[in-house]
Amino acid sequence: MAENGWEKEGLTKEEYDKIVDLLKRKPTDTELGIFGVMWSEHCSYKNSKLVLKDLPTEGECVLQGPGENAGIVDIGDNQAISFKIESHNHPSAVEPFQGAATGIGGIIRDIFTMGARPIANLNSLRFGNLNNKRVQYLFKGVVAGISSYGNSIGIPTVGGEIYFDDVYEGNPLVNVMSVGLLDHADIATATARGAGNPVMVVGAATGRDGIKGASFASDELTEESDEDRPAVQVGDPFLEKLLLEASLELIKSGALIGIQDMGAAGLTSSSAEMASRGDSGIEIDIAKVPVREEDMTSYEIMLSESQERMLVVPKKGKENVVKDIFEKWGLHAEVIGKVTDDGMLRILNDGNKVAEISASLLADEAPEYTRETKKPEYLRTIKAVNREKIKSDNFSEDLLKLLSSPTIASKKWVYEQYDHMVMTNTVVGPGSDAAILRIEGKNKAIALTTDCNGKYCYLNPYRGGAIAVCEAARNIVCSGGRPLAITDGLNFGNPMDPEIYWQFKNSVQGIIEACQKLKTPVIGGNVSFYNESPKGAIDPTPIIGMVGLLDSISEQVTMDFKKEGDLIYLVGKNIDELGASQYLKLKIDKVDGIVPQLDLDLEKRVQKTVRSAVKEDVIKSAHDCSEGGLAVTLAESCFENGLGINVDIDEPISDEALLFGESQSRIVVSIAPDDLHKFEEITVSNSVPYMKIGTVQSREYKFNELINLDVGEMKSKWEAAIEVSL
Amino acid sequence: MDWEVKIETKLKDGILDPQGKAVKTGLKSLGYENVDSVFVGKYMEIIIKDISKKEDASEMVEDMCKKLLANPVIEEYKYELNKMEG
Amino acid sequence: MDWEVKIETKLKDGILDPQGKAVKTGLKSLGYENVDSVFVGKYMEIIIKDISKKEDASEMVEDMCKKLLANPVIEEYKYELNKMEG
Amino acid sequence: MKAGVVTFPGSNCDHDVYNVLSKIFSFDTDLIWHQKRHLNNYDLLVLPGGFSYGDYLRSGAIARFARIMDSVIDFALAGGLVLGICNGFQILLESNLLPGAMKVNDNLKFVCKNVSLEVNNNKTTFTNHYCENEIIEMPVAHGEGNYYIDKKGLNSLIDNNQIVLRYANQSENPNGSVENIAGISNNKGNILGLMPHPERCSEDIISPGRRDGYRLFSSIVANLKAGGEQIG
Ligand SMILES: Nc1ncnc2c1ncn2[C@@H]1O[C@H](COP(=O)(O)OP(=O)(O)O)[C@@H](O)[C@H]1O
Ligand SMILES: [Mg+2]
Repeated sequence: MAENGWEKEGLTKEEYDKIVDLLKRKPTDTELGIFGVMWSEHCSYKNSKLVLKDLPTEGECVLQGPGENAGIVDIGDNQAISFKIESHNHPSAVEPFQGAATGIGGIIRDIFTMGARPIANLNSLRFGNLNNKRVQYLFKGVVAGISSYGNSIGIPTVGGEIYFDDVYEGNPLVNVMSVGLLDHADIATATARGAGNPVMVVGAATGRDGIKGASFASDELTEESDEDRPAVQVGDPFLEKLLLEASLELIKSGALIGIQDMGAAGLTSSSAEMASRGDSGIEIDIAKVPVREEDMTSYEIMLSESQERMLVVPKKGKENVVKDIFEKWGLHAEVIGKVTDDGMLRILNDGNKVAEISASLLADEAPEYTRETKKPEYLRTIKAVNREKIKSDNFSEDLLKLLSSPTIASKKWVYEQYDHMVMTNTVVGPGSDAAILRIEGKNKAIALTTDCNGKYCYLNPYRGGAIAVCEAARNIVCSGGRPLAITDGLNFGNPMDPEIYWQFKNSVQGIIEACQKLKTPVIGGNVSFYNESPKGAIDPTPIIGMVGLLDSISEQVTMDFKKEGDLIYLVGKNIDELGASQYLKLKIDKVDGIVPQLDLDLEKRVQKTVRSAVKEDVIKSAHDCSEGGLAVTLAESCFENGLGINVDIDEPISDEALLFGESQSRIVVSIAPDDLHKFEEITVSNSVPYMKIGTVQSREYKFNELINLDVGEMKSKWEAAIEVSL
Repeated sequence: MDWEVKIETKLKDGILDPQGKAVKTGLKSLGYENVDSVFVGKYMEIIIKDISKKEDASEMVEDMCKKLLANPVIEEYKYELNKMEG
Repeated sequence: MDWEVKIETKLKDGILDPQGKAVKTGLKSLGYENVDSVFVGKYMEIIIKDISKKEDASEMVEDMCKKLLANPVIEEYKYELNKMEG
Repeated sequence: MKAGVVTFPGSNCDHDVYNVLSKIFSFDTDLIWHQKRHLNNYDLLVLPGGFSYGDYLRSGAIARFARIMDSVIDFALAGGLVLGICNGFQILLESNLLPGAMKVNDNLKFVCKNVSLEVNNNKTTFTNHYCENEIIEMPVAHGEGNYYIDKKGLNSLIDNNQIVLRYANQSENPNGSVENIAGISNNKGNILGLMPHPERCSEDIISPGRRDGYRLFSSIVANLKAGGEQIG
């Protein structure tokens, strides 16, 4: 073996020594490659495990927490929802179309291997400034990739979010969440059990593509990353659609012990993980693996990340059941080995042993590091923004500018490229606070959202993490749902940097705190480190994907005002704060200052109030305040039906903060005049601050004496903004 | 001088070509058993005006291919450049 | 005998080519002012095995193009057939 | 009433239309696997939306040669009712059961949204629950819906009143199709191909207030119940 062979595999000298120590001998090349990917950050979570341990993962509704391909929550009637979020940042930075497309492919496989039929996808994206040509290329490519793969496979893309900020210029974020529906009886696991049971590989043939993608994801992007060709894969949504149907049919057949998709680190991680979960061993002969290219080495076959493949362990004697089902869908299934009882992952090449490692050693014994933390320097200098610098003399113009800033502007240009209606369950598609899907044949529905404001997390990681959870829950509540559980997509820079690790730890702490308060456990997630480019690290971006339940579809609420004369209320309170707001970005081209306060008790009461009002059927629209503040929230509620507002608020805070401050825990609702007393009773009984702020009127947007605009004009600016910048 | 350029792009070796695979399956199911492999790429015809030297035209085409017409991360390209008849 | 076939398809003359139009706009915006027209079609490479006579291979390719590879309502095709070495 | 929905590998609206036919209109409905050779007796065949064979090469091109298609073509030529939605429409074009061809959308982008349509011919089996020239709304979701036909073909479509649905105007046209064409029938009127998705707007819950797709299916049902050949 070459000197320093471990470096090539992304391992440190210490890790190499540990391997020699555990094996009690030197590893072969293939074995070292296997350790390299299995102990990579992407597969082993070696730098994050100890921090993630504290996430609350239990709750009444949780049927499957972290540890499997995806978590599962109960939604009653013996039905359940499986969901998870996954990042595909680095592949998308190099090849946006295929990077994003294969990201969708990967997360969908995670869902259907749980036995669930994927019924919706969401995508959470971050790009640099849209004026930059390369950013435009990345943005268009990513959207086209998601559109191409998601539409073709026939799963609606129903929601998501997009932010544009310089910090993501060299390292965009592409996180995709998939959501599936299943019956309790069909829950499948990725476990290999029962010595003698066959191990089969199904789906695509194995090629040289994507070799070592897992280690690629665990590295910083450099100028040379464009040269990382082998790590780029082309997805085949058509094949995946067949794989999906065949796999679900197989799971229903009863012939199955376990099933696992081959994602990062392909055959290596799938076999080691399946064996380790079942306290078993697996022996495979790679000469039996169908390949696409000639002369592939055992190293290449074990580490290939060719897409659209799965590892399947059926009951002995049921090999033909598997073959027949896959045959029907035009796919191949091949026996490549068997389950053993010695706990070893044994790799043969045409009968000759090339690797033999304890499966649990690979899957569970990876090193765990507590990284050094240090409070970032930049946080020491953060102070309240100088109000004098950001005084405005034309609020109408400010509002129009905010509405046409890409981060706040309508994302229609994006989501009209996504089929958000296929499967005919989409009750509320993209464009609202949370998407709503009916559960076919039942009266209930689910609500889905993703949220995270990276700037908040940069300026205050702890509070930013907590706010992401609260906002997600608020979006679910605004749509009429009850928050159930979350999945987290944690995107950060290099964990070896103590300041980054501090951001990471604190963000997670914030998430933990909020999840405990709101009783929304974490049922799975993803960590993506090393999101850096030569210009530096991204903002810490812990994206929260949340699923909520509507007991009855009739409880659904949308954000748009419905009728002239309806009363507009604000639940929650306005605070004199402008820190971290998009308004600052507009005025001083920098998001700075003190992140909005968060009072988790108040947050909880605000949400509870709106939920009770929904239950009592007094709410006609609900929309939470987020980027752009109250003025933007009200505008967004006007657009769908082309209605206007007459709002008059007397608050002892600055006009700027009243209009554009991003105070948390605020929800704007509209109600019919007749329901006034009923509504106020509910707010009072929940002892929540609230105020009547105005009425819905036609076309004209009037906010105090500060803003007076035509809704049509506002809407067309808001709708066109993204397309205009391209 | 005007030039006619014909450009062919295809996926680099080793990169999965789902289109080619599907077309191959299609041809086989139509009974063309002798078909052994299929690759699908793009074909482009471009007419370029008013460039006097072939080298200049050629350099321009190289440039266009790299920048826009092919995706250098996954595709390779070939082209043919011909002077157009008056 | 094995054969390598290279096929090019494109939209017939007079049929508006949305891809060509987009590529042309793209090239112009990159500053390639001399670009006069662009057509975008498909390029395919097919390997056919075990056919002894060129005419037979050629007939087969004609057939495949008409039936599947090109849509005769809107597309035209051209191909080149070469014997493969060893 | 018996209906068959053909499932090709890559079809993805097959269940959507199956649900509408069987649950809302009480059709005795089969999903027909593409590898079958023979058809049972059906009153209606549907070629559903989706990406058959990935829509690689050209949409509908490979599906046209699926084993079941010979029977579908026989059924159609014998006057059986055939409805092709989106990808199904593309397959009908590739099979020459309907004239013309499909190109990629003008702006090269996939488009999913509601569009306004004008019912250009309400005398077909598929459309006689609409009023003449009524403006209706249906979702579209496609990347290749840019219908093309040459001048001669177009004139013949017009002369025979085969243009059944049009995008209501140029700005509603999502793909650049000739004459804003959204759906056409054959001369006999027993085959309809359309890009919009009637199955996505047949239920109140997912399409509040506007169930304009419902009436396309209810037209078919009424005609079948009335019996006989209701050919416009
Ligand atoms: N990438 C995307 N894909 C699909 N829908 C999106 C995407 N980005 C934004 N949307 C939709 O646009 C709407 C507004 O998004 P956002 O401003 O993030 O909402 P909020 O602030 O309420 O969380 C949401 O309905 C969201 O689902
Ligand atoms: Mg919201």
